[in-house]
Amino acid sequence: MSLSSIVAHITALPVATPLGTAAVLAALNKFLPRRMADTLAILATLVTLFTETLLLYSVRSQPFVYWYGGWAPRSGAALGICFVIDPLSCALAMLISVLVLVAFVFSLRYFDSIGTMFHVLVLGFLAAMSGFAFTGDLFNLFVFFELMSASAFALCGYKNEETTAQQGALNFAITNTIGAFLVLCGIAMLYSRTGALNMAQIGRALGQQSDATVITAFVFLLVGFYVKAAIFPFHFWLADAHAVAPTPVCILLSGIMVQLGVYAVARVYWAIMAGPFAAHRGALMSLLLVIGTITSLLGAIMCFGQRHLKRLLAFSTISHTGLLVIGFALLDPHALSGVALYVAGHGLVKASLFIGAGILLHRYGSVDELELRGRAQRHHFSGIVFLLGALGLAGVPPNLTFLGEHAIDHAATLVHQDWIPVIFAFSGAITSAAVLRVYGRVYLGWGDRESLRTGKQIPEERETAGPHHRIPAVMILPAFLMVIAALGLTLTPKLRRAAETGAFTMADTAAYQSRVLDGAHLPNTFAPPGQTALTPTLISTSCAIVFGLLLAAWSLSPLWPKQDVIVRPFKLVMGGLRSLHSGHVGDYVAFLTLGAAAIGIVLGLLIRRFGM
Amino acid sequence: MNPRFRRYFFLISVVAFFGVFAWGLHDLPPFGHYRGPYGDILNHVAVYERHATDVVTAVNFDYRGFDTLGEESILFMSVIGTSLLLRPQKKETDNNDGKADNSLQRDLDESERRRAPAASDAARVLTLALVGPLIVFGWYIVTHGQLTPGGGFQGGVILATPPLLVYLAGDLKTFKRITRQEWVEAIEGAGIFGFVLVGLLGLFVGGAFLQNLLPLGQTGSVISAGTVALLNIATGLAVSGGFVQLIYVFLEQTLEVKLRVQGGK
Amino acid sequence: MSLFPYLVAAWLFCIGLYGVVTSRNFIHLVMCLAVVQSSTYVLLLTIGYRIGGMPPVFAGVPVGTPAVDPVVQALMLTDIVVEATVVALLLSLAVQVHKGTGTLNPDHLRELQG
Amino acid sequence: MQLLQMLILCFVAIFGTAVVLTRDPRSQVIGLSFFGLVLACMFFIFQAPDVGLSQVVIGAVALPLMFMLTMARVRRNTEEHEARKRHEKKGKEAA
Repeated sequence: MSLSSIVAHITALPVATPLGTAAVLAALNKFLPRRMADTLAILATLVTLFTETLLLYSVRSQPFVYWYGGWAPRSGAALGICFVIDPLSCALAMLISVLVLVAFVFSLRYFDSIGTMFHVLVLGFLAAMSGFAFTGDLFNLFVFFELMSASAFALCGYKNEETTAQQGALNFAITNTIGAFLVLCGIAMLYSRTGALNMAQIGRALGQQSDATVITAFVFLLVGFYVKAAIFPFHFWLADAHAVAPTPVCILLSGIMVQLGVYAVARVYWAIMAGPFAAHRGALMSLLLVIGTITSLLGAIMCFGQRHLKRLLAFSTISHTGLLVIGFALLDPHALSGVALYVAGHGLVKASLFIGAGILLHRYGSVDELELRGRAQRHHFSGIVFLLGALGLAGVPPNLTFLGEHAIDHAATLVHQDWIPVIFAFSGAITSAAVLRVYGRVYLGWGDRESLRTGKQIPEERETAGPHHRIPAVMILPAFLMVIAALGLTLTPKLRRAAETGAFTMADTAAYQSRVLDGAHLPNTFAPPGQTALTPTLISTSCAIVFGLLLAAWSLSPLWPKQDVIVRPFKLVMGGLRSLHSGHVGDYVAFLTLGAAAIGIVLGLLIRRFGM
Repeated sequence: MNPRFRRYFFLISVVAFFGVFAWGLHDLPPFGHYRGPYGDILNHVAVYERHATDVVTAVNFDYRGFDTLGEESILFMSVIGTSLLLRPQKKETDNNDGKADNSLQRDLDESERRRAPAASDAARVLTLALVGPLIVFGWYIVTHGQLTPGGGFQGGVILATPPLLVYLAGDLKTFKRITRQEWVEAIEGAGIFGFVLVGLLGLFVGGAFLQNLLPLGQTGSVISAGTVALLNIATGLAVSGGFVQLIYVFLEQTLEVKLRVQGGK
Repeated sequence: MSLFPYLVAAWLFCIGLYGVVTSRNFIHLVMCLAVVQSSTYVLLLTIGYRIGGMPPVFAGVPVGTPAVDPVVQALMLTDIVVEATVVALLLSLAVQVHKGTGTLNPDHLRELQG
Repeated sequence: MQLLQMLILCFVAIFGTAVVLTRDPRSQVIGLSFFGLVLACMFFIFQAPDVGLSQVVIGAVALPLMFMLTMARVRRNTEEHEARKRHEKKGKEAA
């Protein structure tokens, strides 16, 4: 027996282990001491991570398909549910496990003991995200989507003393539930057309036909998943939810859950829609490029206008997810490999930045930039997280984000979209400027207390118990390890190559379909070798960090215009953007409806009327 | 946005959205002409392969059993989530000392007592008499899932109703005793764990997670369809535990005073 | 005529959304979400229906008799569970919001603006 | 047969609309439980007894129950707020 045939047997473990452990923890809720629950939860996460590492190792040359209940397809028709294990899904699942591990380690010092419920929910979240990454069945994707939502809603409202947390969670829950219904409608339409739920089978049954049903179904799936990914105009819930969730939950929401929405659309596109949209790539590409660009710019501008640290980071997540959509919009495997690298780099960096915010909350009882001014002057050590994080957000080499951006830039020049590096530079500059400004004000005591009255001030209570005069190692260490990993992984040889292999394998629709439906043993698809110029990306990222530094310095200097003398148009724009983010769930749902309708109409018109 | 503007803004959007939806629907196969193949294949093979006469149950617990594991986990997570969200806040538990608060408490108890009339004896007897049949019926639905409509989920919900009846009969003490959190949580966890365990046994015995590992039995008998029956029972446990806890958590919200007073004596 | 059942699904989706957007009470809003969800029931049920088909239960009926699609019914069972759980979570969040602010009207909650 | 199906679909549409347009949650929850029953009928008419059974136990019983309990809790909250206010007043007067 070869290694891969042994490893195939453990495919179910990334879902079964966390769920089984969660069940045990819930059943023994009242009897288990806190430390025991911590240990069990961390052990389960480690087992999951180890399994996924083995899986990744075994698919380095050839992906495999795992059928639950042993129901292999018959003459091209799937009867059961399958997991498709390929390099990219394994790597994604590993990233998920790593972040969950970090969340558990961080929460070792978490406040009031409420039994094991926190652990149970996070383990459920882990199982949902792993299943979401692996599954090859459209309805199963929906089930894990909902499982992810159910755990995330509860985790988000964890601090039930704070009314803002409850409101944020409520907005999150309502918009995401409507997104889930849209996904389900899309699935129903595809099922009615093809009589299949397996993605490969749907893709094969659709072939090249792209009629109204297929387009609408794809629009519904896209919108549903992009609600989760917080893409404009569906992004409103994210800042509300992330600003108020407990820090370990923020790590998971911002670090990986949001990006899974982008992943789901990419998976659906390459497994199902690559055929129907083969003749209409131009239409889809222009639509998604526009959406991604708006999201990215909007997120960056809103990010800079915040004083609440977690809300600031949340808007930065929106901005970077927009960049991911731009990468995906190129519909090219090179760009997809870039997106994968960018997800990893951003996940690690953003998680450590949230930990940085959590440390400030632990140490000084606040995450308000102005209140914190100069208070951390003697703790430069933890400030390094913010510095390195800002470099990561700007994509400065040797960060993983730099590698990702490079691959995306390369793909962009192939299709003559040369403006994309500019967007990357802009978003990188603004978001890193915001983080650098926080560093300058909090750790160096620069700037004054008055210059940033605009942002929302949300009271936030301490989350941690115990002595507050020092920072526990379980908080600071993971943050450092992650920012260093984001730097160090870039230096591992062949990482770029491995990502390309993963992306080309995922994007090889025909091979995917025959692997799943015909049981064919096909090796990974390898990218054609070739060197690409680093120059555009180097220029873009150095612009980003230089402008970021300048902007941060300017905003902390006395030269920064006071609120009342800000130029009128800018004030109007900012005011308008702010009032859009009203915190009113009715507005959010109205925008969701408008967005879904607009995307449907634009895509339909582009394809039907203009023949793109 | 003010409410008026929001309404008009939404109405315009939703008309467009309806248009997109309808445009997508008009290309669907006409109503009443299901074309298959997924459902038709299963309708043909499920009875022979699984010895289950209810194909829906065979799909839920065998062909697409993994979905059901996810579905039960959704229920499980949201029950845990609900009890997490509705756990007593600090300020609610802290205000029991001090004279003023005590008289406040008395006031609240008084209004509570005025609102909830005691159940009459006849109503109590009738309600409690339903408990036994309901348990039998719920169990029947759970165990006959593979034969007739119904199964672990529907039966599980029915099995969750007797504690509610006990409460309706006005017997708070018994209600509290049979809905002890430890037990309810244990039943719920056992259900989910049982599901995972059956799946893992399938992995070790049969070769794939959730693979059938029992003899299929005689088509049409209660003990048939292999693991389907086991998974039905596990689901029944998880669902009944989950719903009892859900009802308990919500009831507790309205009855905080009552339970606190009775528990204190 | 063959489009009518599907349009009912689309109608329920839209009217439910209307309720969600214009709602002045979170409990009302959650019930409107339940209506949106019922649209998915109608859609799933009608796409799997076959005129003259019997239920996919072959107790006392020979296999091979035309029957409606069992798969959509399995999906709907999942869908119903999802509904119950989402409603439970949303209601508990609404209760907490009311505990903290004393109101259930989204128009009165403006702490998250900007 | 066809007619019956169209009829029940019309009912579903009408009841759904009514549930949305009823603004008072207390009457709405009754509407919702009727809507649940109509949906269950629809499932039986469309040959889905399994789903119909679940819908009866969930849509017509469990959901309305949760809604009613929530509303009872909300009412209690309001009373508690008012009682607390009255007490503060009394305390001030006594002082």
